[in-house]
Amino acid sequence: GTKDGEGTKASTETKQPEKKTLKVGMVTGAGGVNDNSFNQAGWEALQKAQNALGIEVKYSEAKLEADAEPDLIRFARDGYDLTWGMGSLMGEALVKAANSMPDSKFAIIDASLEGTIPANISTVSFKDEEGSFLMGVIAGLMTKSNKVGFLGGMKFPLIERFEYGFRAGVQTVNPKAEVSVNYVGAFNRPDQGKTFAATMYDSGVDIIYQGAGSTGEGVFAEAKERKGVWVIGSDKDQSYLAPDQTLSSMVRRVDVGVYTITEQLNKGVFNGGTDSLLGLKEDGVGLASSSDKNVPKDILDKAAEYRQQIIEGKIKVPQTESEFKEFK
Amino acid sequence: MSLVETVVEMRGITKRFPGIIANDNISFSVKKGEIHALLGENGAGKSTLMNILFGLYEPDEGEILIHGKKVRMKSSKEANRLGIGMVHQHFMLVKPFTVTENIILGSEPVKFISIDSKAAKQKVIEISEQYGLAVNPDAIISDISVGMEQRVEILKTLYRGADILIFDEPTAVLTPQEINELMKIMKNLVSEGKSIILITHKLKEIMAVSDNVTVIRRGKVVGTVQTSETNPNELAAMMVGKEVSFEVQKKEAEPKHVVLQINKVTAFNEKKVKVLNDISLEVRAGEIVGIAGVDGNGQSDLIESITGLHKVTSGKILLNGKDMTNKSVRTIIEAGVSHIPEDRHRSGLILDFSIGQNMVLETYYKAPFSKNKVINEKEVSKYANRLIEEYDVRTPSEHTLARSLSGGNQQKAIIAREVDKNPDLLIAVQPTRGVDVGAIEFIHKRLIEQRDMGKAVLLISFELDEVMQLSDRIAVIYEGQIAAVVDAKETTEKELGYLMAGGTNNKAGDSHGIK
Amino acid sequence: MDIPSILTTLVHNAVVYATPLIFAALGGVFSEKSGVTNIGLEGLMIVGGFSAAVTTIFCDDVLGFGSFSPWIGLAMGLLIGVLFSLQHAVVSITFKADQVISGVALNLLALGFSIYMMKKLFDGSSQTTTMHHPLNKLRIPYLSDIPYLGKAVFTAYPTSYIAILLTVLAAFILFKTPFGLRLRSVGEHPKAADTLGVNVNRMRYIAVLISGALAGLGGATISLSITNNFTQTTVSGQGFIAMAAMIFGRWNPIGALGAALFFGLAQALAAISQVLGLTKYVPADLLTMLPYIITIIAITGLVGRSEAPSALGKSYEKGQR
Amino acid sequence: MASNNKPGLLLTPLIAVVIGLAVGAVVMLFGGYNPVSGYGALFKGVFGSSYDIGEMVRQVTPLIFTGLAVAFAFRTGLFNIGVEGQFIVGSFTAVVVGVAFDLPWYVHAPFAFVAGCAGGALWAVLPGFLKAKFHVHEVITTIMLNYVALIGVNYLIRTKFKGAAERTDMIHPSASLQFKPLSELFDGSRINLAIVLALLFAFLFYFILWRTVWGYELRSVGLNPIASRYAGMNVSKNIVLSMMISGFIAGAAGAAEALGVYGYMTMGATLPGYGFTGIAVALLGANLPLGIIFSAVLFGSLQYGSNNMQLQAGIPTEIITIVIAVIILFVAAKGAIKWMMNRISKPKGEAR
Ligand SMILES: Nc1ncnc2c1ncn2[C@@H]1O[C@H](COP(=O)(O)OP(=O)(O)OP(=O)(O)O)[C@@H](O)[C@H]1O
Ligand SMILES: Nc1ncnc2c1ncn2[C@@H]1O[C@H](COP(=O)(O)OP(=O)(O)OP(=O)(O)O)[C@@H](O)[C@H]1O
Ligand SMILES: [Mg+2]
Ligand SMILES: [Mg+2]
Repeated sequence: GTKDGEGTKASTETKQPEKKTLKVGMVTGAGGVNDNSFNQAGWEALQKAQNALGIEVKYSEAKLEADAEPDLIRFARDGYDLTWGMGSLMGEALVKAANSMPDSKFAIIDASLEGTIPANISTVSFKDEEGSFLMGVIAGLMTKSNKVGFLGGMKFPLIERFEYGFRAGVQTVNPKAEVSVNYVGAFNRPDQGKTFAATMYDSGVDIIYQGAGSTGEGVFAEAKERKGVWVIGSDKDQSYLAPDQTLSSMVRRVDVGVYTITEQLNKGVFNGGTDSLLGLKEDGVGLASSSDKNVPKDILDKAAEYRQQIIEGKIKVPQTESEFKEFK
Repeated sequence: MSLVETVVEMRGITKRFPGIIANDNISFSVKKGEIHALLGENGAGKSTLMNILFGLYEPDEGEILIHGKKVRMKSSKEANRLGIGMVHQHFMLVKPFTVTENIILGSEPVKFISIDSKAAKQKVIEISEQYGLAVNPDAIISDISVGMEQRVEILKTLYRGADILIFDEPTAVLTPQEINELMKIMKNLVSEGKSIILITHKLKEIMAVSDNVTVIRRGKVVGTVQTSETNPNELAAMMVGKEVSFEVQKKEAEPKHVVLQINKVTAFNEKKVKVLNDISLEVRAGEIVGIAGVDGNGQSDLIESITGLHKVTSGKILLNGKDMTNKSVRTIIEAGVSHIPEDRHRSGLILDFSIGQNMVLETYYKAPFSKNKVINEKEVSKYANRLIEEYDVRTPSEHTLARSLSGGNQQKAIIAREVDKNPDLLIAVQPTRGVDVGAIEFIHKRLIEQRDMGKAVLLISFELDEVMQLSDRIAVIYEGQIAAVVDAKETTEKELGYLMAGGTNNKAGDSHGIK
Repeated sequence: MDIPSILTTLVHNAVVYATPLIFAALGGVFSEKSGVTNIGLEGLMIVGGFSAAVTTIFCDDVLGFGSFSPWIGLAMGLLIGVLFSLQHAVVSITFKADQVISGVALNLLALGFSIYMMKKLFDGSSQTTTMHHPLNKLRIPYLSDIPYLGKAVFTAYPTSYIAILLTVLAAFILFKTPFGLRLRSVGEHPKAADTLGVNVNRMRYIAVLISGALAGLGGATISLSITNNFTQTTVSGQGFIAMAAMIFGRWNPIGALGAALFFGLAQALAAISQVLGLTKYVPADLLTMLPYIITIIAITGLVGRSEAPSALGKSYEKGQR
Repeated sequence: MASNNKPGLLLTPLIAVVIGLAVGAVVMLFGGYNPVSGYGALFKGVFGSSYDIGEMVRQVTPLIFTGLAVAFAFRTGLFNIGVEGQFIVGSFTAVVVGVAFDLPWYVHAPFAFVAGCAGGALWAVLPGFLKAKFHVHEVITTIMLNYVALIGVNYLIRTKFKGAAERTDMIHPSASLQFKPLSELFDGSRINLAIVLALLFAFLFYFILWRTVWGYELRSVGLNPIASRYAGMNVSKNIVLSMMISGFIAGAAGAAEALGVYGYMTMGATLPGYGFTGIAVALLGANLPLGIIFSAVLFGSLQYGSNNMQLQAGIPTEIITIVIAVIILFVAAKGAIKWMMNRISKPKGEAR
């Protein structure tokens, strides 16, 4: 009997004059809000919003894929104004939750929800290929052996954006350089990541760009034991894993995405039904700030130039194999 | 002073198991240098008593004196220390270990930190020579004969310096030759001043070697008698509580048509050794053909070939004229073959099925036990209860797990199952192994009954007595061939022994084995 | 890459990958030879890896032990492995619980404990920080300078050498010493051992604790030499692969070593075939699958009954038949 | 089944649960959490609303299936660690049928479900066959095949069946196991017809194993293959059959998840984990159908409720993993509870 009434009341209040504190929830994937990575970045943004905007925030960790939907719905039922889902794996659950709780608002990061986005969902996704292109530029210019490598976790569209963006970057600055592309087949096998890295380095690759989750930690471990080889990280600044071997990291500003949308809602604005695609231009992706430690200034300048060209639309970075072929 | 020392004295021993008093106030003593036999039906409590003496069970009441000193036997370690050794009813050998390893286990000679295998082997050879117990110290247990396993068990106790030896049914699995050998060994051991407690169901053995006999029935001592002043009939009566007849009563056989015909069959084992060599044999309706032979001459391979468990490479096996060569086990069973297997635990029963379920192990898929693939429990119960009744299987109910029945009753259950299928050919392998005289009598009667009903019976037993008493004809198997077929009434133990050892008689003097 | 370098890389990587498996599989051999099934290897590796990482980081960052820290970490991995294996011993030996259940519970307990502790210690994080001083590869003087061979086998983590030494030691203990004879007898025929005065349950306790120590070392090896930190995915299934290595190696230390190296080689092969560009002809996924398929083929080729200890999985009760 | 010892049969698990929760409470206290609010949140998380109850059932459903799958193999003397892989293949084949065909629901849903079951069964044939013919230990083959299934299905999804991003297309609604009235009864939760199928499977499990000729043979071969061979049974056939049935049930678990909960299949980064939990569920349930249902409910509800524990009381969900482990331990170690009860009931001096 009571279930309908409450939900309706709770969500009309955003435009009410006497403003209640905004309540924002977040459902993270396995690994939780301290995963040193994706989920953590999102949660930290919410915490920042809590301090800066005086809103109320809470998170819940969906250990299994199946947990996401009830967790999202739980927030909505508890009267949260906005609930974040972290990661594309949660896309379907988010849509279902949004459909069954039409009076609540949801947002998801790292997913564009191909097709029509329900009006109570706002999505944020990244132009990973653009950031990866810059990594390709750095690698292409830094390689001594003219052989660089890409190590992916699993081969699927998201990671392929990393791959082709990177390859486009390398090719643009150093057409002679060869890119060795490899996929471990898992995001959770640092041991195999290490085996792959060792093999790649042995084969003459001197720079590896990793887009392999915790599998990629094996690449850093391997690089640390060698001389004259480099790693490029992803997602966030990973230089702490091997400070002397890390050239750069392709940083995705999950925090920016989460903060921006949360902040907007606090002002009463919610762009439901739309996707915010964050690229270099929006500072959604970019170089880690620690890049100047091991990358010479002239190369960083070069990267900055390309960044500008991409922002201006002079270069359209490929995302898929077919786009990459055309890019050539 | 003049009395011989009493080495073991058990006073008022009581041991209860859930639902049963296995030993009820038993008193029992053994003197130095004697062979003291312990006799009783299956489940009378003999093994339990000895397990208590050996420290495997703790008695609920009573006390034990060894060499006149009261002891508390908390574990076998204690027993070993007190010079008690036990050869168990079911051998306690570690199959993948060598003979030497089995003997030294628990008190290994050590050099630095590793086993001094040279010294160990030396010691084993020494003792084995001293007592005439021939073994190959380097052989792996799983490769040796039962007889040698038995000797290893004895060596284990001697190695530990035991002077009180317990033998729990040591002959149940031995061939006649091995039994004779064991008897000699026992005599030899007592002459060295050791004392022996012997459990056996074979009264002949008791009469042959023991000095005194203690009989137990249902956990209580019936009495102790001097062997020289008793006879098998008296002993049997003491233990069962009624007269037991040892004579197998049977009429003259009236053999009819050939049921089983084995025609020049050759087969190899997994190690590609030829185990059946062009063997031929016939069994007719209305006769019992016994197979005599030293273990390992192809008996089990022959049975396995007949029953479809083992593929043959050439030759033919016919049943009632129909070709059964290399047919599936089920086809052969359905063609009218019943098989009482040698090892009831390994191949005769599903120990964790109820006795009722075991009764339909070969017929569960047929009416009335199942209909449309659904088992009819009622019919199974009804049937099982009838067999339990008819074959005198002592069990609380048909729902009791086969595991908890005594060996003799497990055997009776198998016999009931196989006989009641009303087969044309009944194969009985060691049908009375380890069962008491009462049960033996019962089983023998059933086999004769089958013959008289016109069934063909093929009997394999290592007990020559049994073969000679039951069979109408005896086929002697030697190195995968039938060395001779003799008339059971006319042959002698001596002749059979000669044939079993590879000798030839005039009837079948042509073949193999001489070279 | 020329053939010798390919082989060098293969062997070198195989050894690195195999090392944790060798430890854990050896642990499995001890436990199972004594008759105690141990599917808790995974859990033991998890606690080993976790405690090694935490200890190393603590010794380095807080106590300032520097490059000595991972050795303390290694020791701690061993110790905590023993501690957790005690659970398996008590439950399955003393209380005679089903050994598989106890092992499953051990896996859960280890995972729950490690992550809970990690969250407590690292401020809610489900991963430790990264070690500054993990184990470093050892270059054996002179030998490591031999072309190819030097890199293939004489440049390796100290743990790899320890693993190989322990394999030899384990084989010696199991097959040459009274202790080993008794341990094996207890796994084959506990009652026989009991009648000869061998304390069955005590032997099994020792064996299970040894397996805890070795599997703990295995887990520690992963975090100290491969990942340089610990997360909930550090071990992810290696314990089960180690179990497979133990069975594949027929419950023999040398066999387990061989099987672990075989898995390592298969894994290294999958990597090198991709790097060498085989992906042009075969999908990468298929190459990733390769190690598992090779294993199935190999073990099928090695026909023959498994030589599991006969009393494996059965708890021993005195006076029971 | 054991009816003579009812109180003891129920008492042990009950005490085990109490001990498990007590241990959890102690761990919480040490961690600086309030166990009362923790367990309050847990309870509320499971029974707080009809939605939660429905979701809890949704969580329990695959565990009943995988528990039954593991138990079936155990009952016939085999250890199927391959439920994970069979689950994956089952999900995949069910989704493929759900996507590729467009049929009336009363044909489509059963077809897709059975296709999933068949996929699981098929995936179990190889280990069964290798065990029967070459004596290859099924533990190794099933572990290896788990990874082959994971990688292989990912490959097929990516190359042949890709819908949006890293998953397949949605199945047609006609293949779905979702049933509006049921879902609405539980306030829109994802409870679906799979729970009915799971209970049906539990009944069939009992019926086949204990009432039919096949079950008789399967158990017989599991308990004593040699005697079974002597009795004329085909041991090899039964080993393969047993693995297949186990895989069939595992496939059903995968199909139920795919058709009932998601409606699509995602490329998996790791093994789904239901199979491993299934081992614990089976063993805790004593490999009996009713026991498995109970233990699946216990596992599922604790797991599901733990999410709320974390949300409301901020307690790490790993606590529940520890609680579950302790419960398993004490159920398994029946002797331990007896021992403790003796300790408690007997005066100290007399103990032992
Ligand atoms: N471990 C046990 N648990 C329960 N009951 C037992 C146990 N051991 C023996 N019994 C009971 O004690 C009785 C005596 O058994 P015991 O083994 O001593 O008989 P036995 O005289 O050696 O028989 P057999 O001639 O068949 O060897 C049995 O009937 C059995 O019911
Ligand atoms: N698990 C058990 N539970 C209850 N009683 C048992 C159990 N195992 C054995 N027994 C009892 O112990 C007694 C002796 O067992 P044992 O195996 O020695 O049988 P047995 O009659 O001597 O058979 P065999 O002649 O084949 O050796 C049996 O009578 C049986 O009733
Ligand atoms: Mg006995
Ligand atoms: Mg007996």
